[in-house]
Amino acid sequence: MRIDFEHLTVEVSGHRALDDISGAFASGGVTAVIGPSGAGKSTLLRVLAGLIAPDAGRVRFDGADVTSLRPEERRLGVVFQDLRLFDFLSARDNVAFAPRVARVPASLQLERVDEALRLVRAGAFADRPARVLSGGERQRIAIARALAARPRALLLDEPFASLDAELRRSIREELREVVRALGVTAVVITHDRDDAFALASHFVVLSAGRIEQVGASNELYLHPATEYVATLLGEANLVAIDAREGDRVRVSGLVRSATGNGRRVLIRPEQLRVAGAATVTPTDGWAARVTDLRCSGAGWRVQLDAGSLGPLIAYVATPPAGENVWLVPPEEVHTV
Amino acid sequence: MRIDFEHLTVEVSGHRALDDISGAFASGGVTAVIGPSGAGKSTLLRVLAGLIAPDAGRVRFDGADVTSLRPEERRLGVVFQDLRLFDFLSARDNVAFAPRVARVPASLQLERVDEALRLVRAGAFADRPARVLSGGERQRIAIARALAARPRALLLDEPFASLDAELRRSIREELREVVRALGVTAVVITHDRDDAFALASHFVVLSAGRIEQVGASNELYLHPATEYVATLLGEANLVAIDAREGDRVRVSGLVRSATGNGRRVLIRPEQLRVAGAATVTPTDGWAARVTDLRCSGAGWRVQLDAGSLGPLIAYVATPPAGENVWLVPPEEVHTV
Amino acid sequence: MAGGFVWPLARLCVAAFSRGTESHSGLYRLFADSYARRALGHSLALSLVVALASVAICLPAALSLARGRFVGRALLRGVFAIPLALSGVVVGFLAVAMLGNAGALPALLHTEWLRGTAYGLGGLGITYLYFEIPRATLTMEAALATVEDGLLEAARTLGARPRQLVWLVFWPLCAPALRAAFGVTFAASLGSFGVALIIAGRFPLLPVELYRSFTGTLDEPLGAAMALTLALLAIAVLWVSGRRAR
Amino acid sequence: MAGGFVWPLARLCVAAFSRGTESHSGLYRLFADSYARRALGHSLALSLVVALASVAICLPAALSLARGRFVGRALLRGVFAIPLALSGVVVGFLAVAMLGNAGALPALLHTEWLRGTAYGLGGLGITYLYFEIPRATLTMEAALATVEDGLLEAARTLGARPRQLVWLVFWPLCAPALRAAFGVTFAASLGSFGVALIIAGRFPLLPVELYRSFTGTLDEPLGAAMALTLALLAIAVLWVSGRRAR
Repeated sequence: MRIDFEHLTVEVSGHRALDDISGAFASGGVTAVIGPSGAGKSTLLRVLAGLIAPDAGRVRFDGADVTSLRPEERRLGVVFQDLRLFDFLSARDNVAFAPRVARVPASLQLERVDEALRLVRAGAFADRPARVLSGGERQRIAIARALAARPRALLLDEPFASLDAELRRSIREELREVVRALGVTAVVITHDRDDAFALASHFVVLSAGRIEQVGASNELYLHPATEYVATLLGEANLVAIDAREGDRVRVSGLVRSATGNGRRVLIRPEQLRVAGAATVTPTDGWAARVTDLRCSGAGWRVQLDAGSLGPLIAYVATPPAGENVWLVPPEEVHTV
Repeated sequence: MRIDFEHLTVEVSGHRALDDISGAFASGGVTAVIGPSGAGKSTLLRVLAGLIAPDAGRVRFDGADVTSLRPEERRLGVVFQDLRLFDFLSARDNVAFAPRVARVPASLQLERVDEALRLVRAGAFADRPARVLSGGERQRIAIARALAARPRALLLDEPFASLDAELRRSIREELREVVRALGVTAVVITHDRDDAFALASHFVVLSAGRIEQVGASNELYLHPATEYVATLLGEANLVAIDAREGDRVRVSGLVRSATGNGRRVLIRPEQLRVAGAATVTPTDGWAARVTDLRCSGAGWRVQLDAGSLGPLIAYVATPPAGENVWLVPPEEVHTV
Repeated sequence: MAGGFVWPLARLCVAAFSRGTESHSGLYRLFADSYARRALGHSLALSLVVALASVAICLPAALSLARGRFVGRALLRGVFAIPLALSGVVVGFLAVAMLGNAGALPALLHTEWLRGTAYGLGGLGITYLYFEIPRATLTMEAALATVEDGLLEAARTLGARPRQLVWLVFWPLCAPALRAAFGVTFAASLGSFGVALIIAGRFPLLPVELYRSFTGTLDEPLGAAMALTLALLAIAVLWVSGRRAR
Repeated sequence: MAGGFVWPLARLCVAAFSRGTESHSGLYRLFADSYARRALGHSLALSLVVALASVAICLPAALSLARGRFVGRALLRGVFAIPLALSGVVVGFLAVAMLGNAGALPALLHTEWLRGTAYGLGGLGITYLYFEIPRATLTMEAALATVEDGLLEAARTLGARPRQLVWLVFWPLCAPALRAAFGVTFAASLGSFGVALIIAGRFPLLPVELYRSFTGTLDEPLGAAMALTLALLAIAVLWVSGRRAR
């Protein structure tokens, strides 16, 4: 199901939590809504779910205006940040809640509940009371409960906020598989870029109630519209441009073709090639000195001092041999 | 200060939380003790801090036996997982606790407290009651409180467990800087490899109360002794060896020099070069098909199907052009 | 040490089953004698009515105290705490002053029918409510803290219609609170002595009869039986309601 | 609605300042009349001693209940809850049965000096302790849940010696609990009527004198003054101790 929102405005005690924003979530796609706390992410989710009526604007599901529809009529699956399990029920009865209130026939109920439990691998603890489950188990049951509603779209609000790093990684991958397998439209609210990249192919970046940028995750990663988006989505080397001629820029002696109209070049750490002193001639790269080198658990993270360019970061697969290196930026760079 | 522990054994209700382990934490170094929950990490920390008396074994600080010293006599700075701030005091008085009980003269107290607050950038909220602080502020105060004791070593037990991903990253970097600037011996207990790599240069891997492997972080990352360590420290492609001749192994048609004596080759995702179909001849690489490609926020994560080798993962700086690619493993590989 | 707290009760049991100078045990006579039985019945009926009324009346008050965000919430809570701080005998005094023959309430409202209600079952009920409503409200409020709007929202997103919300979510969440409030209120009413002694002139109530068994008849086995009955009923009700007294 | 709960108290104030048929207000006479003043003094002294004793005795019990991990903890808590469920008149009955002229305790211990203590200040104190110790223990236990071993450990790693632990960490953590327990115990003792009426034969106590002002002297202003004093003292003590009554 495609979700459109048009000119949404929500005021909370005089402050505009959402400020006339419009956009869409593609049918069958997974979109992450990213931004810092207070950007309006949760407000957007609550408007989509019908839990807040917007002060202005419309929400459409597959083109149909649902702005005045109550939450129970929207057929969405919502996974809340605080999970909101019914602690007085068993895990299974939590999952069965939606089929039950929808008065699905008992045998079909059983089938749907079992399917949802199987999808999140929650069979083993399904018959325990919800209140005794561990953090990871509660997370799984919250997802299963939303899935058992056979929702037209999934809305997830910081779904892993309460999990530790290891569990977060594994449940995130599981959720990714489930959502792809079901082909359900999903919107993930998060302030964590790892969550966003791991789950979603499209991003909506919110900031102070307004949309900062929208697009495919790799597009936003490599071609952010603003410095804010550039640093939000990953470590960023931002280097001042010396001169610009058309679509070519000169940075500290090197000329590169450039996209964007900014005054600073964005070079992602993995785009910066680190070469030994012998392999590059001075016109191909910048001289730099390694100031810190550490194994990052996904290659090496090199901290460099490149003189007037300032400190730079590079990610490399093998650590550089000496202290003095050449840095080679990519052929095409993006400016912000 | 150098910390040695020798033949430590701790039994908790019949179960060996620590099972005759020995090792050392180098003076001025930052060491991470990594392992899953229940591996004995916290027990080790509590023994070092003097909060548990070991059933057998000794602890030495700079060679001196401190096994029977009480916690208050060990002069360590401990940051607990649950922080354990004194909520009935102000943030500043929390930090002043150690100088106060040590009966440091008032003017010197003030100086040490201010210095500790400055190190963790906590000046702005130092005079608020501890109970009203946010998660990140509490974390900073807990670190400052430990630093103000002028400890001979810092022990940190999952120090960022209660922080969200973004805050975790920034406080982690700050802590790294503080610890390096002070040159204090530090031991970080964690189950999260990102924390471990970000903070520590040496790792002690614990598993079920025993030491699995010890060494520099990059050494353990590239040359793990066991499959367990290999997967604990990062994503790992593990490929079965076809044949071994001396220190050379053959894997699916390619011959590589190999370290380790295992039956499987470990190739880290960033070690696997992904080349377009035209650039490599069949004897240089393995043919593979891209099954999933996503921007990871630090380059691209490529999921590959390499036929009989099974599914593989590669991290690359630029995404491969087509679906069919060649995979080139590094010249030297490690086996586990 | 704990034994010291239980032993008197054991003694009470023995005394209640003893015959003293009579031909039957105190416990037997409590249930056989129509006057004593009436006192027990009155006490039970009064406690039941007061507890049910308190719970019913205080549910909205407790909900708004627990979940509302209004000015003066702390003040309201403070006001509700006042009657609980008062000794039963003070409340009894207030009851007579307000509802007695020269009471202020009948005078204020210019009604004759309230006059002297203090001495009847109705006045007793109203007086009990004066401190049982706050007690029930504050007890319930603490338990209602678990009724989060979030759970109701979650249920709505899962498709629950208003009536389903009430029965499938709100009720299961409130039930322990209601039970606790009922238990505390019932036990307190049952044992209430100060008010009963001052007001209950026209009909027997168990705590008052127990008191009279000392000062008047000196019938220890019957007194023990009444004391035991009061004690066991209060303990049982609190036990079942999952709430301990304070 | 809240007004309905405060209005009777306002009426009480007016009545306490009125003169009735006497030449002075009830409040003036309460403090001028040596008998009434003695009743007030007795009540205050008894409540103070009982509250202090309860708090002192129950601190170790509450600590072990709140933080201990021993078998029978739930049982012990249950036993402690029993006296709180009992009506004052039942406890009074128990006191006479145990400590009266034919009491079980003197008989058991073969001592003469305990015999009849039920009717003296000592017996009254012991009886009050019977339900105030559990009350103080359970009140304190709830508040002591915040005294974590973790904080003591943290303080030790920061170099705190045992005495510093007690004064800098343990005491600040316990103080609110001790204050709460004191307040609840003091207020409850002050207003306790059932036990006082049954036992306090030989000396005046304020709740009993208040009762007698109805049944005997019919001196409404003095009664109102006593009721007001009891009410305000209880409210004030609970307020200061930061604890509301249940």
